[in-house]
Amino acid sequence: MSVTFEHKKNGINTENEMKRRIAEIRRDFPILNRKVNDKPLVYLDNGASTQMPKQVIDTISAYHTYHHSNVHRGVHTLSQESTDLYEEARETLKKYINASSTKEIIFTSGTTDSINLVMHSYAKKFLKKGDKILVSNMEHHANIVPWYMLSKSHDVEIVVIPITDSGELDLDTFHDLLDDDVKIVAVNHVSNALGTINPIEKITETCRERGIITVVDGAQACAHLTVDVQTLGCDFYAFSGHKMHGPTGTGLLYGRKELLDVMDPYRGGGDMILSVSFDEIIYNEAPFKFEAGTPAIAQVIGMGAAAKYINEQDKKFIHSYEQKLLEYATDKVSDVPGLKIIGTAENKISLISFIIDGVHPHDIGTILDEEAVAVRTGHHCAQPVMQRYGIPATTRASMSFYNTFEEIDALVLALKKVTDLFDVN
Amino acid sequence: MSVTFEHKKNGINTENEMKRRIAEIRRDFPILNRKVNDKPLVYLDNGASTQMPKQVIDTISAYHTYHHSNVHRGVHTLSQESTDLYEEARETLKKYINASSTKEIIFTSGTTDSINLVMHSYAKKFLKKGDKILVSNMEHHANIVPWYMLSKSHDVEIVVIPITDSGELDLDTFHDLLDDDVKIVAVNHVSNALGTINPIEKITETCRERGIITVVDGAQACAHLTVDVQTLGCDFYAFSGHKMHGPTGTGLLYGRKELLDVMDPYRGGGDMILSVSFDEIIYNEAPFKFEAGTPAIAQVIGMGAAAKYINEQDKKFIHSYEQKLLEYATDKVSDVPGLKIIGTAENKISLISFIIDGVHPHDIGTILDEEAVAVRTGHHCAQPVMQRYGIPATTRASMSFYNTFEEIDALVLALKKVTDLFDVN
Amino acid sequence: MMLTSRTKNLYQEVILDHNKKPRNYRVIDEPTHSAKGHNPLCGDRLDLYLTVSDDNVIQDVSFVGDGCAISKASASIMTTLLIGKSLEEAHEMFDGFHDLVTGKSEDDKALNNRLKVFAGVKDLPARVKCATLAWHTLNAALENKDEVTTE
Amino acid sequence: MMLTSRTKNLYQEVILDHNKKPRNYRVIDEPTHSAKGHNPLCGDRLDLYLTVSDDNVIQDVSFVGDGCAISKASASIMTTLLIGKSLEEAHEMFDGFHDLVTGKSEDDKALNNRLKVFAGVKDLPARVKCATLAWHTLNAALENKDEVTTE
Ligand SMILES: Cc1ncc(COP(=O)(O)O)c(C=O)c1O
Ligand SMILES: Cc1ncc(COP(=O)(O)O)c(C=O)c1O
Repeated sequence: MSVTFEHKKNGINTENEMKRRIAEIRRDFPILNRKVNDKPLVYLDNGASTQMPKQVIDTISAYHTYHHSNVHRGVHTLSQESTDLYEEARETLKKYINASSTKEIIFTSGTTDSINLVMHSYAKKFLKKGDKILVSNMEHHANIVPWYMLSKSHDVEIVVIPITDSGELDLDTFHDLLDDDVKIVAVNHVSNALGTINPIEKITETCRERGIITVVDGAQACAHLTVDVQTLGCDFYAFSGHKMHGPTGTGLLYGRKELLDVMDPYRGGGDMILSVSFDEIIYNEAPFKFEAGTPAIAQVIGMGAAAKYINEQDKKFIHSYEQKLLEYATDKVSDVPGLKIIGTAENKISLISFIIDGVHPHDIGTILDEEAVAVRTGHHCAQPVMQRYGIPATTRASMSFYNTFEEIDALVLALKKVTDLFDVN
Repeated sequence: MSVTFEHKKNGINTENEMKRRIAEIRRDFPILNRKVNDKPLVYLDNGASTQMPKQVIDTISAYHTYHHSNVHRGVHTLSQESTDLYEEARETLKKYINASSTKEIIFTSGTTDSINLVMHSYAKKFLKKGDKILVSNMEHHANIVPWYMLSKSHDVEIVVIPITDSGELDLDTFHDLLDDDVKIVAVNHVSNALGTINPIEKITETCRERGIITVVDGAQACAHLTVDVQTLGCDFYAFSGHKMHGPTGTGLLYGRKELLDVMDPYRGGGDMILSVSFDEIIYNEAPFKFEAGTPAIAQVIGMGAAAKYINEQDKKFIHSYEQKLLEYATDKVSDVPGLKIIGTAENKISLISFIIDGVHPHDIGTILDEEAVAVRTGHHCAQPVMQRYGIPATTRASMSFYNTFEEIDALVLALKKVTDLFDVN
Repeated sequence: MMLTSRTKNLYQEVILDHNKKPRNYRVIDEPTHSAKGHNPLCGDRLDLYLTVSDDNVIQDVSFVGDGCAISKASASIMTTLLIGKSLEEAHEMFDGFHDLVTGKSEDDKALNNRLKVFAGVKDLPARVKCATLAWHTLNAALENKDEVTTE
Repeated sequence: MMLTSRTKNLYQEVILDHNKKPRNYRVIDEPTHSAKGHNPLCGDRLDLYLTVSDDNVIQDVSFVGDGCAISKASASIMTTLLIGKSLEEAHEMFDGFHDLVTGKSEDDKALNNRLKVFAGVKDLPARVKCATLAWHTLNAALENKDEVTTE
């Protein structure tokens, strides 16, 4: 193994110290003890869902065991505790992304739900026939299909921001595409299919000057980058609990308060109203007007616990560690015969998408699974990326701070078994 | 205590045997050991959220600890296990409500989300200006606000089915209201504010003859009645996990397949598509086309575990036990000075809504909480019910099969403290 | 019958009395200021009316509405204290009251004794909104806002 | 290099060979039947072409498309077996094959040996769809359906 260490500032100046820290982190994640086919699990599918530390699992169990009750309208102790825990999570998440107010933090069921909320509650109200929405060629379906639905129902046009061969946004063309009809620019902070980290600040700056609304899909950024929505300068930012070491069933939409105030809710029900009669219904304020019905109480509390867990880590250390994993993996997989990395942007999270000559990703996935190496294969819900590169699918290894160099070695060894079997050279 | 026992058929012919069974059930619910203000918790807020047995809590923890992974598109072991567990839950829930196919079982984030789905995906497509939606006067806001939103956006009319003084649907007027413009009838199976069990079969029969679509809100029925959607004969049936001893963050919409097939999804994203390009998107079939994005995997699995738990109980026993609790409580609270029950329908679940002369429910709630008795006070997200009875709010004690006669006694004792303090006589 | 000490602290005699016989419970026909207060938690509503003289002295104040004992007593006691006070004094009173019910000040000597009966509220955070509804509505009325909600 | 026995069972020589050199991998210009198969799990697509004579005998069959080794080999082997067979025989073959890959029958004597190389699929339920895609597409083509998906 060849890794260089420049962490003197952090006091992490030996490989052993780094390994000790990671070993300690790994102890928090019970699933990492799992065996698959009698071999220790090598979980490299963090792009799909990240694993939960026991702090999160236990927070949820404790809530279920001691506090469970419906929120917001109860005067009894359990209900007050639940409400406090739920609203505390909102405060934690507000800080996690540095929003200026908890009124800008809307809990949803996930990134997909968040983006659909923007589509239904903002775009349907404010866009009109002939308007344009710019969407990049590297978006996840969650940031395409809602706009497609809108284009059908409201006759707006979707315009694609192209990407370069290395998998970066083509910013020149982006600028050329901007005209007075463009009302929304929807891009991901990080691409789940390529790993590219996009220059969001540059994009929002341009858009702000032109009064264009920016919708940023942060699903792949929320665990790996320090997200500061005020610095990013976006209007909306969406992500999911299960992508940041929290549970499924919950997500978040950040929206600038001025926008949230003028948007209409897209789901009606309890808790989002001030008063209801059959003649008139008065909606509550943001964020409540967008959280109709009983929210995902336990899950939101779990997501708060996840944000807290991440905040308690030495972020500088884990981010640079993830980058080391990326460097190491990029280097090692290049030894695998016939392997080509798809997505070679300069700024990437710790994620490698690749193809191997003559071997379909689905076969790679099956054989890797036999070796207990969990990767994702397929189009990663980003078919336009596949179309861009003229391939049906890739294999994707996506790392988290609990992964190790040894696990990368296990990946590479398993890949060599694939190329051996399929006689690739 | 005076309870009569007619359970010879079930072999439960002694009070002791009944108590033994309930004590055994109570051991499954860890939260029932909680103390509030140093007194044992008396949880009578099951209408808001039911508690989870350890079987459900543990299922969720086990999923988090051993299997957590994203579903549907993964070839690795964890992802296959998650998918299997998730789809097994769909099968369990299908059986729980006796749907004819798992294709009719859509997982949502709750009852509210389910009804909004019907509004967005069915009603927006098939209703036109001038059409009418019949909604009863005893609906929860979840079954009012979505229709109100539709009435504003699509110019359809909401017509109210009145209720009688005892809190039953006025079926004669209902029949009179039916004309050719009525396209949807939306009613709850059980009222959360009154406890009334509505005669759904009669309603759906009439509607079916006239080609009117029926949307049944089953939130309060799903834990207390045996729900058989085929016998009920409704077109849509909605309920929530947290109302049937499962977790928050998940719910279900049953829809007849013929209807689901012609409906358009209202949320777009991953997993609900067959293929995506910027020119054309092809949606998947039901139920998947309605489940955009990463679903609430852990929560759905938890909801499945809850359905299994309920199925494993002696349903005849728990249902009749709940009725005994209702009789007992109805009898006992009538001793409380100035107390009046709101909702005295012949068929009720084990739920009592009441007011006390000169004492506001909010004060009742606070004082009861001091005595560790958890009840809900307020309008119960059913303001039209409050308007119907000319009251601002009620206090509601809602029972589950784990409640005891002693807990009812504790409720009554606490209520007497209230009336003493407020000098009601 | 045994009541918990918190219950006894919260529901003092004075509060129960004002709840039962609210003072200044009437509509002022031509008020100089008025506002509607609303607490969505309990569905409570309160209409407040004021007559303020040109030199900013409260000549008359009244309320009608539905509410729990805490909010009703608070409104009632507030009206009895405000008549004859300047707007500035009213604001000061609110500040002192607010600090009391949110537990920010333990023993504010300057605070009117009749307001101190609400000290028990600080142990029940969920009831702070009930105790302050009338006062928030007062603020809204003086700022010429029509409506205010506490949530 | 050590492979697990499941991997070895699944990726038999014959399968790897057909994957690399798929037989009848071409378009039939004027087919009597054709259909597109689609497995959304892996995004695979397969176009199947058939020429069936009036007396229901398969004269020619071919495919093109992208897919994993299992689906490609399955399509390739299928085409080699179908030429000259009656539709009835084709259906029987599918039934036997389906039972094999879903683990319903352990050792079907009647089943063509070339199909038996897919026995390993039954240990990997996620791959059943890959193995059967070509066959489902065949069914669709014969029933004059344009498109079929396996999900
Ligand atoms: C009758 C009824 N309908 C709908 C709902 C809404 O359910 P949820 O908040 O889980 O969406 C409730 C729960 O409060 C209810 O009691
Ligand atoms: C970039 C990106 N956007 C959106 C999503 C959708 O997130 P979810 O499925 O949690 O709604 C994902 C996750 O797959 C993603 O990677």
